[in-house]
Amino acid sequence: MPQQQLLPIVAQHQVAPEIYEMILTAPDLVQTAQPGQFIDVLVPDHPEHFLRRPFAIATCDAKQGQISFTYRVKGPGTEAMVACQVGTSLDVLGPLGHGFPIADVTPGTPVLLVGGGTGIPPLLGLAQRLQQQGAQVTTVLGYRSQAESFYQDRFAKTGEVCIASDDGTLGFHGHVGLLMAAQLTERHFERAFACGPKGLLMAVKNRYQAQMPTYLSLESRMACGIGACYACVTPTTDHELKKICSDGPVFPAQEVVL
Amino acid sequence: MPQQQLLPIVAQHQVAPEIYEMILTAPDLVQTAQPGQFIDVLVPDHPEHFLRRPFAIATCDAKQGQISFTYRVKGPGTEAMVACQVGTSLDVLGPLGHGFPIADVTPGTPVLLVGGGTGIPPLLGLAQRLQQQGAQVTTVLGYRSQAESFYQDRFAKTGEVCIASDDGTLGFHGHVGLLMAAQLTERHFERAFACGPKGLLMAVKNRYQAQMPTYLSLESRMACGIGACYACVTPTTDHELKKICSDGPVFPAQEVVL
Amino acid sequence: MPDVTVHLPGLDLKNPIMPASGCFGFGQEYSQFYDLNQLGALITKATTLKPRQGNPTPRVAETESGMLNAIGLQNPGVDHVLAKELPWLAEHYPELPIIVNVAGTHVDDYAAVCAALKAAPNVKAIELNISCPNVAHGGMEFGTDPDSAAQLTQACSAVTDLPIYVKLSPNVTDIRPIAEAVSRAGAAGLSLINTLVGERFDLMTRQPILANVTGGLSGPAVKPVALRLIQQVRSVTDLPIIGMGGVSTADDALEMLVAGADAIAVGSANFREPLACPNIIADLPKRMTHFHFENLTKEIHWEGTK
Amino acid sequence: MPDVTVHLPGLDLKNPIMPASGCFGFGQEYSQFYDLNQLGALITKATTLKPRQGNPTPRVAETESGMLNAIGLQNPGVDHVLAKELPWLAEHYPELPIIVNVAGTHVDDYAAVCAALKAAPNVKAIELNISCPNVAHGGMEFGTDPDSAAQLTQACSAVTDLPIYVKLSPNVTDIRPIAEAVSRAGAAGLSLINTLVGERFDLMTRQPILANVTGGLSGPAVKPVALRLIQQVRSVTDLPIIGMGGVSTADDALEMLVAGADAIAVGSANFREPLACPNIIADLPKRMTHFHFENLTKEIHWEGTK
Ligand SMILES: Cc1cc2nc3c(=O)[nH]c(=O)nc-3n(C[C@H](O)[C@H](O)[C@H](O)COP(=O)(O)OP(=O)(O)OC[C@H]3O[C@@H](n4cnc5c(N)ncnc54)[C@H](O)[C@@H]3O)c2cc1C
Ligand SMILES: Cc1cc2nc3c(=O)[nH]c(=O)nc-3n(C[C@H](O)[C@H](O)[C@H](O)COP(=O)(O)OP(=O)(O)OC[C@H]3O[C@@H](n4cnc5c(N)ncnc54)[C@H](O)[C@@H]3O)c2cc1C
Ligand SMILES: Cc1cc2nc3c(=O)[nH]c(=O)nc-3n(C[C@H](O)[C@H](O)[C@H](O)COP(=O)(O)O)c2cc1C
Ligand SMILES: Cc1cc2nc3c(=O)[nH]c(=O)nc-3n(C[C@H](O)[C@H](O)[C@H](O)COP(=O)(O)O)c2cc1C
Ligand code: FES
Ligand code: FES
Repeated sequence: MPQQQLLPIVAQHQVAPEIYEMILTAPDLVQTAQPGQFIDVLVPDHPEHFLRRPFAIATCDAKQGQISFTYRVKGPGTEAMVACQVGTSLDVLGPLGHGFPIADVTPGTPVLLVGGGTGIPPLLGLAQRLQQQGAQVTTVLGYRSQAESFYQDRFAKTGEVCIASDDGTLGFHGHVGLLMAAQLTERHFERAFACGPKGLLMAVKNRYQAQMPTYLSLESRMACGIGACYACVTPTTDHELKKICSDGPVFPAQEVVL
Repeated sequence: MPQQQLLPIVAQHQVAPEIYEMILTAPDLVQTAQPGQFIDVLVPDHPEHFLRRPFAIATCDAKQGQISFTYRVKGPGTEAMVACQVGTSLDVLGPLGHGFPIADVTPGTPVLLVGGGTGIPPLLGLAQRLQQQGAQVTTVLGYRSQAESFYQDRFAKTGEVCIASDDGTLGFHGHVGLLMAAQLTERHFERAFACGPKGLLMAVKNRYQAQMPTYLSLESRMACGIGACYACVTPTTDHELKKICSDGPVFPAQEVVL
Repeated sequence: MPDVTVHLPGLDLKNPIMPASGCFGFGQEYSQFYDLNQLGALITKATTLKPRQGNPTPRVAETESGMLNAIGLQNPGVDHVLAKELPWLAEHYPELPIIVNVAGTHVDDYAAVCAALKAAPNVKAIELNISCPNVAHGGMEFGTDPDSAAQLTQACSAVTDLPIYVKLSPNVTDIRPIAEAVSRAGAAGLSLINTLVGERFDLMTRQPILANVTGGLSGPAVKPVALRLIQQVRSVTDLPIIGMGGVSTADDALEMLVAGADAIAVGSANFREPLACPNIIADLPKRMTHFHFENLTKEIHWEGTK
Repeated sequence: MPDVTVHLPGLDLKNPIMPASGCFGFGQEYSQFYDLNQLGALITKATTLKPRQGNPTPRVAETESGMLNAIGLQNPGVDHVLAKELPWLAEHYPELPIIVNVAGTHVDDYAAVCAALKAAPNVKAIELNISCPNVAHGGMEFGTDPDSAAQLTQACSAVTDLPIYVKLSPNVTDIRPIAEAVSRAGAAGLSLINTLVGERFDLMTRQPILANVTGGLSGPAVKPVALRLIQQVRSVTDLPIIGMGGVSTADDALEMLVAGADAIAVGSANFREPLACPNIIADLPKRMTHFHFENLTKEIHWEGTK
């Protein structure tokens, strides 16, 4: 059940050029939020930025009662968010949507996570949860460059990490699709999860959907964030439309047309 | 010459229900600002409040390099200003317009100041300056009620003060026009200055404009605040239009039609 | 305590506030946030004869103090609405008056939807959408021509006993002849405004943000235009007006009622603030007291419109 | 360094930014804040044949992310403009191209002002205001009817060699026929948009805030409508377009240029930020670099308009 809450900002710091991590006190959210769910954030002090901004929940710290999300400064709304002060609060709707289905992942299961850019943060929480469940986590991360990379160290604690960068300054030279083709064809996984740009999702879908349960987290411009406005639909393979905000954002790869 | 400046807020406190005083560090403004001039303030953190808000400069403290203004919470803009924190800054245009002409007021000259409501604050700076020049200052102040009164003590330090309240809870029972008729007809003044609601300005104009130089400070909804948009005009007795922001806001009473 | 009830053809409302069409689905989503019984009424998403897929995405973009949408009338079709959506509302909120927003492309399919809605007892009125700017044949042609608007209104009134509120387009040189034409043709009331046509571009791609290129502008940005059109329409007709366009607060609602509206629909504000409607409903009596309103009858309309 | 120059009929501009008519007087006031030589050009307040007093006050009201004005064409008349305002500009800013906004009530007085302006060598173009929504005979009739608009354009072109930019009204069902008509009638360019008609009410008095009841809406709120109309007009004509409506930043200006404008006028933003124009001019090359624009030729117009 989504709630509207004012969540105090505990910390905010830059993790890469133009990319910031925000930590919020959210004792209720940590109880129920699943990796892959998102929150819809009102930009404070800017009523002229009329719509909320959706961000994937990155990590949930149940002990501290804190959630984090990580965002790229893209337009005026995220620009304004950089100025938010610790101690002030964000007006947040959440948890929204359906996360990655992991309840049935059994200990020892080899799982693959593939993320790129701002699709990486939600995979961190996912990797942590899968590790807790005893899964054997391999993560493929794609960055523009070494300078714009972040969170490798944190993923390293959850299992094996393969890294690609567009310009070759970090790890494999090329996008994650090429990395998977070059390094992972021999590897056995039983489930795949992906979040990132369309090209990355296509690569994961094409490579794995026939082999194993494969889940993709989609994005779309949203208005309501809860399924009421039909703004965020995605076509499905059976010629229907699903709402990314409320039917997703995570979908079985075979269900959606990218 | 008006300037645009970011002026730090030194203090803000409530002086009566719905009425707040704001003190700004303004070392440049205090050099040149004249009683009766005004500033045009951008409401911080609310880009949707598109226009600036004009406020009369109340007092100028040349030693401290501070100016003050006093405002009534009327609509969403002034509502938002109440939340402004000490240490943040206001984007201000000023000093704007022409103030009360007092350069030629000689020591000992008996002058009358008449103010009502939020027309009172600018008279405080005027009274202080006139007192410094050695004038003999009498001020008539009109309030809604005792509960909504403010600044009597400060005016008391500048000379004689006569007070009226609409509901009779403070001083004379009735508006300042009636007070003047009841108590001041025998008194001799050589110059009159007024700021307040239209009825007050009419009363002062009608009573004094034929007898002595009489000056009224007018208000009007403004857009540019500097004479460029023709929003704020007032008709003159010779059938012209003058701009309140740049030709005024202080006008000789005989010049304007109220 | 000021009296917030309003009484319009087919609609005895405990307060004048209802969610606007297309901004509240068929109610289920927002019922997660509050009890919809608080609402005066509820206007549904546009309903067409057959299911419609709507426009490609992106379908929304932000603008200063507003938003653009080009949903394109996606909806499950009247059969599904009758089978699922309206019964869900009847089951959970039996007392809540429902207004179904009806859209189409020809007189016939509009009329067929109107006729079909007889089957749903909780539907108390029809809002005839002759002003959707976002589909090539979304009724906007009806909304810009008095004669077509009148013909459509007449055809729909002929097949239903439900009062018909015709929803007018703001994208016209003069709205008054259209209001007068549908009034003569049997409209029980009017709804205004639908969205203004606008668009945005992405500077990185140099392409329109909306896949449909143009979209409908709504939100606080359009409020002054809505107030003007409501006042102008009020000056030529006595028909009840459901006013909308940029209302997010009780003060906005009161301003629109003064301009000549008789009830208020709240659209995009729901997206920003899911509790927009209940917040307005809670504030309304307080703000009425503050501004000395005793009730919300026609007495409060600005006398210049009379 | 990207190239910010633009070359339009009569106007060789070092950058595309100019203050919009009515928001900058005749330049003197803002020259207190900065050197007007920074501007690409300057559009004056509307000038009529005889001095005009305009509307009663209040003449302005605020709206969310915008404002309403009903100045009503107050101006000192063309004789005074020729005797005082234009010579002041010529003396202080001899290189600054001036565009005089011309308003009137009949073809004759419009034409008389256009003819009179020959006397001022710093006037490089005329902006023909056929779209003032704030006076009963402020040209708005010309702006809503293609034939009248064309007649007026032709009559004015006949009496002057200056290029005429016809300023179009957004308050129409379809702007394209009007753009096409004035184009055929000899317009050298187009200016759009003028203000949208709107109004506000004061809840305490229950009266309209503006003495004129309605006023013209401008500011960021109208930007998406301006972008749409510019794009629509661009799709039917190759005439240069001076785009305006809600521009406050360099990004806004670029978005409008992509939509199909060739130069940009900045109106209400001056009131909020007196340095709006020089700020935009300073930011423009940086933002062009950021978004990979090399110049501001027709190449940057969205190809959908071509
Ligand atoms: C389910 C979901 C999860 C997301 N998670 C993240 C995340 O974890 N980290 C992150 O950096 N970004 C994430 N995004 C994208 C993020 O919402 C946008 O980048 C952000 O809203 C841009 O806001 P802005 O103010 O910078 O840009 P503006 O251009 O000012 O945004 C204007 C409007 O457009 C919407 N918008 C603009 N770009 C996008 C986009 N690419 N996708 C969706 N809406 C957009 C905004 O939400 C807003 O309503 C997510 C999007 C979705 C749908
Ligand atoms: C020269 C001058 C000096 C002033 N000095 C003072 C002062 O010292 N103290 C004080 O309390 N008030 C003063 N006022 C009035 C003050 O500007 C308004 O009360 C204030 O702008 C209202 O803003 P708001 O956000 O509360 O109301 P809103 O309704 O949100 O204001 C919306 C717009 O209308 C304008 N506006 C609204 N009411 C008025 C009004 N009565 N007069 C002028 N503009 C208005 C605002 O400036 C703003 O642009 C002065 C006005 C002028 C013209
Ligand atoms: C996302 C969205 C979808 C809409 N869908 C419809 C619709 O299906 N039928 C209709 O008549 N109006 C529709 N509208 C218009 C609204 O009902 C309303 O007239 C308009 O948005 C102005 O009100 P607002 O400013 O409060 O949003 C839609 C508006 C939005 C924002
Ligand atoms: C106070 C004011 C006065 C205006 N006067 C005129 C005018 O005299 N002639 C004219 O053609 N447009 C006039 N306009 C319209 C502007 O030139 C411009 O078209 C409109 O405001 C949209 O631009 P903006 O959103 O940048 O303000 C005026 C606008 C304002 C706000
Ligand atoms: S954003 Fe409204 S339905 Fe998904
Ligand atoms: S406010 Fe613009 S001229 Fe006075």
